[in-house]
Amino acid sequence: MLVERWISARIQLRVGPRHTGPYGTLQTVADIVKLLMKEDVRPVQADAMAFRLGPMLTAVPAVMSFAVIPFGAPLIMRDLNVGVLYFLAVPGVTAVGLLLAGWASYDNYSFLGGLRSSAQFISYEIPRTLVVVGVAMLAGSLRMSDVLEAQRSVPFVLLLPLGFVVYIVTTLAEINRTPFDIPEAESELVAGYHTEYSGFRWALFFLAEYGALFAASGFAAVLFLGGGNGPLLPPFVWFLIKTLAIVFLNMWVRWTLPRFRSDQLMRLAWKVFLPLSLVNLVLAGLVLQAVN
Amino acid sequence: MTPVLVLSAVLFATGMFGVLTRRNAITLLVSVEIMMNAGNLNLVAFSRLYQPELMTGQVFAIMGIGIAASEAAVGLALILTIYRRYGSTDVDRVRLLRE
Amino acid sequence: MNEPYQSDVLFLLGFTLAVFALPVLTILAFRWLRPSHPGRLKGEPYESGVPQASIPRRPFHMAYYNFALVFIVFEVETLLLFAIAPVLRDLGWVALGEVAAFVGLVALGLFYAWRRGALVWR
Amino acid sequence: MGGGQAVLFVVMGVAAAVSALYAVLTRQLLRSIMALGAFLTAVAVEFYVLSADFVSLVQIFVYVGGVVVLMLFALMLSASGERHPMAGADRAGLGAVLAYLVGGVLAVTALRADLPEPGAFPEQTVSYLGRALLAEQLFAFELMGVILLAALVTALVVVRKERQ
Repeated sequence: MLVERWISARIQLRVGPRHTGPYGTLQTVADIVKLLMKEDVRPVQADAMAFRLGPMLTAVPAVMSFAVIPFGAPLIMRDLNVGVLYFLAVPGVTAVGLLLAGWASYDNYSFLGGLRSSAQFISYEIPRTLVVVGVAMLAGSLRMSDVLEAQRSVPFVLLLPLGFVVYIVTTLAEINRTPFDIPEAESELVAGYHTEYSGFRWALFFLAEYGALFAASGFAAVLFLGGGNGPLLPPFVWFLIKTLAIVFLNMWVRWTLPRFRSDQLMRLAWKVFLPLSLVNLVLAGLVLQAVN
Repeated sequence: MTPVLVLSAVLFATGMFGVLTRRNAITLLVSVEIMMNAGNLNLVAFSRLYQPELMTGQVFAIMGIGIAASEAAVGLALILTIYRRYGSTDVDRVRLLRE
Repeated sequence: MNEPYQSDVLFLLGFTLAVFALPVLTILAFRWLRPSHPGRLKGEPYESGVPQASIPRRPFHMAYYNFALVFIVFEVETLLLFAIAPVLRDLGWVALGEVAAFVGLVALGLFYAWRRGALVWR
Repeated sequence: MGGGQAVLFVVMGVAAAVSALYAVLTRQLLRSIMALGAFLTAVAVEFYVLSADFVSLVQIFVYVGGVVVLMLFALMLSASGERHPMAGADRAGLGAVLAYLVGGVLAVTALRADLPEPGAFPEQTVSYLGRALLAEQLFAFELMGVILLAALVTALVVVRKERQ
């Protein structure tokens, strides 16, 4: 998070955080302590259960998706037979959390923000999932270690460049980052679904966003860039380099591009990315036959 | 496998209870989904018993899930349309309004 | 019974519980440390300082439902493709043709929704 | 079933039964849908215990991430959660007797049935599933495509009609 603030400052020609600790390295710690100590405000008319459950259901799936990511050859929490599908299925629950949070707050902005976020989330989920089907076709398995094994000689990004691009862009959109952060467009909707949240509960949304960003980048590194495969350096280092490269790409895009309008955004999902991902599927089929 | 079948019977009964007694259309749909899940549980259990390598039961469970999803899509579309016209998702109230 | 499934599901359950417990415990632990001064004004929804204009419990655009509708249909189709994707490598052109027929159906659905104007945000 | 697995199965079974009952009994629509979500998750775990890992994740993906979201959308768009406080269970006694009578008959049948012992199960469900879908179950697979297409068309027609 600190790094993101540095990068954003550099790109926008500002001075980043630099007062807390050497070069501002303790800024994040200070932020966390502050958030924990803040008052937990809940609107009187809010639905208490949904209000509490909302942030949990956005943050927990994001953290849970780390369970199947191979951080290096042996460093994987659980190498499920259906690991790839697990990674896609579990974060899908986030949409429920977004809707609940927006609805529970009893606030027009939150309500609209929650609806928009989840509509956007589910729209981009389809092309993203379809692209991964192409990868599963080439790998011949849904197990993460098999996907890595299949890329020992050629990473899939060379076979499915279109898929890689679609995956990266739809991921950006799914975790609500600029240029796709309509749901929390400050200028129109205050802060979207988390307007009414403060303190630690707000931090959970924040954590969800960053958790999802890192998980999705790591997943992309495994699916398309061959994860821990690489010469000389140990697998973990290769995995880290590839993941951070994708994370950096994300941040760069975030702080450079302006925001889309919501109608443009939905059109983009269904009329550009969904057809593109179908094309990617056909390409994957052709590549498969060519390889055989 | 008997415990699975008993559990499935209990869940099916609960869903049926909901269908028989609730009047809100969305809750009716919730109850129907519970019944369908009870059925899927049976399918998966039988998949383990008979010809496990053919996966017939699991294939049918996946089909069941897919059909339940499309049923929910169409059902909720109907419910929303009815709500737009009659201002209620209460089945009895809607029936009264139509007469 | 099969060991791998059992250990997988136990791990996943434990992990889920741990991930759920962590934020709950943190919130509870800091309950005594953070201030709590509920007030009438603080309990009001925040709408940029303007008093709430309308109750946020009202019917909204059908457009949102349209997207959810198209979403769920395509999701099931994608998952069926996931089931057959891993074995496609070992099967020949015939299997590919069968899958192509299915993908054609998916594309047809997309085309219909497109023509119908269901994909337009209004 | 083995010891640990049996315990897990019973715990999740109780969770499923309790959340199903709550979903059916509660007066608040939002609570009912949330209980349905919990119920579906518990059933997904049961699928995994019964060594149907793919089905389990399909359940999470389609039901929890799909149908529940769809229902929440419908709830929010009709907003009947508050404007019309929902009636509780109607004719509850009669309904309960009838429903659980049927359930009891089913359970007794299950208890008296002469079932074979479960044998070994493949370690990898996915490859078998895929093969089955492209060979023995090909008809079901393509039929599913047609059904989904039909559902999409129907639902869009229904929703569209209202707008004109």
